[in-house]
Amino acid sequence: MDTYLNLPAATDSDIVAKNVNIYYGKQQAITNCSANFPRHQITALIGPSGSGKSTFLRSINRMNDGIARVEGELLYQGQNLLDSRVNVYNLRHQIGMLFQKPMPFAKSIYENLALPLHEAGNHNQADIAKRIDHVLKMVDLQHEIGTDLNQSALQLSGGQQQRLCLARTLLLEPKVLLLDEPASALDPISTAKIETNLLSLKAHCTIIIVTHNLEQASRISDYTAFFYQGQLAEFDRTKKVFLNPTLAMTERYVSGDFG
Amino acid sequence: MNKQLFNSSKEIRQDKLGRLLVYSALTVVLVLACAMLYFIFSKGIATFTQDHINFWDFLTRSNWNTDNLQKPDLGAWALMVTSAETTLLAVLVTTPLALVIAIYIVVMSPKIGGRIVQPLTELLLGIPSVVYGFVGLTVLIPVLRRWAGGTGFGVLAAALVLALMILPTITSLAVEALNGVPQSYQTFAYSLGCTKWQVIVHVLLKISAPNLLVAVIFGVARAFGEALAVQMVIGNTVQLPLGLFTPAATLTSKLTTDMGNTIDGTLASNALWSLALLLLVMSLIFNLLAKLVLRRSQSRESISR
Amino acid sequence: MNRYRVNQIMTGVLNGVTFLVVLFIASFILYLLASGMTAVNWHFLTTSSEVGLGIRDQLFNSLYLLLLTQLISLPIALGAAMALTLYADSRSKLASFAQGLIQILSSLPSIIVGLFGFLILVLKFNLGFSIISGALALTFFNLPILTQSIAVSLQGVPDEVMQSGLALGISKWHTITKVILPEAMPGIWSGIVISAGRVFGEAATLIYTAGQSAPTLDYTNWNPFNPASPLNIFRPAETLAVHIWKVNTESLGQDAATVSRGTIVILILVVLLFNLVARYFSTTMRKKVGR
Amino acid sequence: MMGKRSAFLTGLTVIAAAVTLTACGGQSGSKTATSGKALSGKVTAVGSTALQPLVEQAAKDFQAKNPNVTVNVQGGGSGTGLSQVAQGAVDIGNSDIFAESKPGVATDKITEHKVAVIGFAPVVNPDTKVKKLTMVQLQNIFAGKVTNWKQVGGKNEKIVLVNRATGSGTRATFDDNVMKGKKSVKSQEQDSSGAVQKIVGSTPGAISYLAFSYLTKNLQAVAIDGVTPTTANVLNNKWKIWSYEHMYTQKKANKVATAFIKFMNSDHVQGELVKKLGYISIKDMQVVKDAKGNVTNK
Repeated sequence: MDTYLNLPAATDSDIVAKNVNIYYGKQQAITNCSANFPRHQITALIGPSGSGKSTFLRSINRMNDGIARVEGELLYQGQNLLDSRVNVYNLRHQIGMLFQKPMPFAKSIYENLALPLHEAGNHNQADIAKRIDHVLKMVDLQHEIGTDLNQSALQLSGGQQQRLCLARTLLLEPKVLLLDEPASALDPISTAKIETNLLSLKAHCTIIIVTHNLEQASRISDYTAFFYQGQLAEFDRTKKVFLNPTLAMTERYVSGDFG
Repeated sequence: MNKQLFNSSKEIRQDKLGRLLVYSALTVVLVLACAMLYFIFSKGIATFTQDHINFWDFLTRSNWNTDNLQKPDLGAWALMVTSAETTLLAVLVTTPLALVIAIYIVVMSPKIGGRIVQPLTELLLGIPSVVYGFVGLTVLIPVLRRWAGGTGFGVLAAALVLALMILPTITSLAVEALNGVPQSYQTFAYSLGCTKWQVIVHVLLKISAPNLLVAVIFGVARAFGEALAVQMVIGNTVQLPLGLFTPAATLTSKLTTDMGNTIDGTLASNALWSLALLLLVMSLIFNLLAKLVLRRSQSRESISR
Repeated sequence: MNRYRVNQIMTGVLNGVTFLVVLFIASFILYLLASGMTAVNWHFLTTSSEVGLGIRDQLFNSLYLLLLTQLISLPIALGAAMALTLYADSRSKLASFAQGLIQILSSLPSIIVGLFGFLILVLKFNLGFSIISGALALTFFNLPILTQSIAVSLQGVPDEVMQSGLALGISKWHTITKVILPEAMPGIWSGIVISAGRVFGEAATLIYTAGQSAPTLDYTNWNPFNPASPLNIFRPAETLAVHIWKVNTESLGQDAATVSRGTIVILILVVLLFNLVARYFSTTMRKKVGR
Repeated sequence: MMGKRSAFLTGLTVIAAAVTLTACGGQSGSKTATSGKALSGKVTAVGSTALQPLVEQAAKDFQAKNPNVTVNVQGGGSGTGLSQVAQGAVDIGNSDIFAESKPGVATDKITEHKVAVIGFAPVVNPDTKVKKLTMVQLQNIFAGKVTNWKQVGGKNEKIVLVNRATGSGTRATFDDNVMKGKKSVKSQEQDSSGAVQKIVGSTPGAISYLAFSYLTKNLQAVAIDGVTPTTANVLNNKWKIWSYEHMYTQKKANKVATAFIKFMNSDHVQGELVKKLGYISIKDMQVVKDAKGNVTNK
């Protein structure tokens, strides 16, 4: 299969993939994927269902441990994060991830946000309150939920729940943020809010987002990676991919011929 | 360089502790299960290895005579047939009722169903089997006697007592099975103009059929293993149950009746453990059956998808 | 006949049959209660069977045995259920082997569990006819039931909850204990109480392990090592269910029927209480944590 | 949140504690303190359910006299009692039958003590209108040769046999004293006196046999060959269907067990308890029966 990869410099990238192969049992989900994900930029992973983009994304913070076998090298700030000696928990503190379904814990809003901090060893009440306040502001939830942080997180609307989850991920100040179709279950207004949040987060976060929403990819991302049948087919600046893709296949996908 | 990535942390220690705890708990359960299986197996097999009873005779003959040590006449066939017959009858009586109740709880009136019907059926689970036997003896047997003559003791009495005992088991599993059908399927069927009855028959029952079958199999397993209640009403006679009112004996009732009177290590005792082994093999079969049903339905689903 | 007519008839049949069965169960339980109610009074509950016809000691023994059984089996069942649902790959050989074993164990007739307990605990480990023998034998009986019901409750928590916890860098163990377990708690709790009902009514397992005699207890003595103390785990203990069994099989005298009916009433009332408590707790909890 | 984990850990601790206690308890249970004058220790008696009420009551009085002694009385059946005492698993095995008549019991390891006599009577449902039978008739009924009550002078009604469980003490006594080697016809078997009492009392045409102490108003006890089933007739062997209640100890019984057996033969037990609970005192018997069923005068 033809591929066209216009990769940004590895030195400017937080995550560098080198010949990554991923297998579920005997079945290969990702073949020979190499890519650089530039620092403090948003990279969108697009492609039809089953093209392996989610699998690839999950490998970046080792969520595939015990589920899939990942070969090759995934460098995070120069370190191969696939190294078996890597402490996945420390890794996940630095590389956060948000999933498709809003999944707040069945607890109060406060507990949802305080738990990760407690678990990370932060027991300073004042500091916790400050951080919670800060992240709620970042995701624009504060004026919506008011001051009552003791209400159940499950009572929030779907969009609010997802932004709460985003806030929860941001608490630990990750350097890299992985998002797996974070807005696919949300209404357009909530989606827009999340997108706004992401654009402002770019200042101190490297963001990689899997999305089926091509408009979303074109709206917010700086780079776009097109996955097809387990391979990274095209990687380029978003504008280039959407306006003038190199491969015919990419062209067909972004113009909506298949997907 | 990001040295921190390689540092150990309390999370790693917590995980080690957690894995240790849960796997040791699982080990305890498995060791226990294996110990019991081994125990029953080794004792049950002694009848054939130590006392040289012909295995085939044991399965096919219908007498139970351990007094004559020179030529013991031992056979579990009648016991097995009776166990199967009582269980089958009980399940035949209970399954339709349990299904109706489950449908009522899930579809007709979840509110009354959840608040009254289900708790009431589950209450039956907590009543000890002695009590079922007691009521069977004092209420059911006289009724059967008046109705059909004879003594009243026999297969039918046992089956009816069992039917009541397994009602909660099948009902609650059936409720679970029906609840397992996504609500959206129902909504979709209603939106096509289906009536409630059509939704029940063509959507709910059809989709949950394998799980309902599993519910019945578990009911069968419970009925098969029940001892005290059956023993009180079945009449305890080792013979082939030719009619519904023939006194008979099941594997478990024989086991319960005789166990205290045998000497550990003698043929009479070993033969009873062989019955326990038979019971074990039967529950193994029920189990495999349930698994098979589920697996087949799953593979069919995945093909149709 | 059109389908609307069919629908009308069939829903009528469904409602009717349900009503009849419910009526039957209710009258069965009411019959048990009514026929024994006359035997139940304060005296019946507070005297020892050794001096009068009371069941004070049996009631205490039942509750104490239940408590010990659940204390022993709960942590093990919880751990085993976690191992099966949250640790082992559900398709793996180990998991399906373990599940099969547990399933078989749960369908063993209780008399076999009792005899196993007798030969192993009472004789081999020399624990004698005692509460601890009884509690351990009941644990054998209870473990598979409890493990299965806890496993079902844990499976009810969406997988994504675990994912979210792990992605936040929370250890798997703490994700389980602090997030998944609280969320599964309503289901676990009702599983515990339903299994408690079965344990409470279990007789066959106990006849050969905890024994059938209820020595008079001294309720002022709370030293667990004193033989007369109710807390002593090495004394024999007859429970309510065993008492019913014994009274019905070997008891002398005209009072046997009254005693057994009265005991049945108490037993049913306690089980009923368990069910109500379970329902109350799980609904209030579900309100708090339900998804 | 911490509560959950601590509950879990507490649970584990409890198990550990239970195991530790168990280990200790096992030792203290088997050891019998012999120092000092006061008798102390623990005795476990297992077996016959027919003898259980007597031993339980005696044990209570014995403990009242010896506060440091625990006597633990359990049922389980004569077979259990015999095999466990022969294996040394318990101190005393209660049995309705001679150990010699049970194959598989190591009789050389145990010592027999007779503690009471039980008389058994055939019982029928009163509606059969039968009050007396001959021994041969009784045999024929249980052998299945007589199947209707009118054949033995009763109502025209089918006979419903209720036998006792094979191997039980009561069945052995009945087989030895009534059937005398004849084979019983296949019939319903019950393993407890309570069940037999209920079944015969409520089933028209039913016949079975029960210890004297289980006879009630709704059952008709049957006279045999003109002899009525009474204690007085048992004493001189006019009434043939009776058996000893035995308590077997190990050859080298411990002090407490020996003392308890001695207590069982004391005037308090033989004179008062035995009668109060419906047994017959061993001391009142005018005859002796051996394991083979031969009766001689005392």
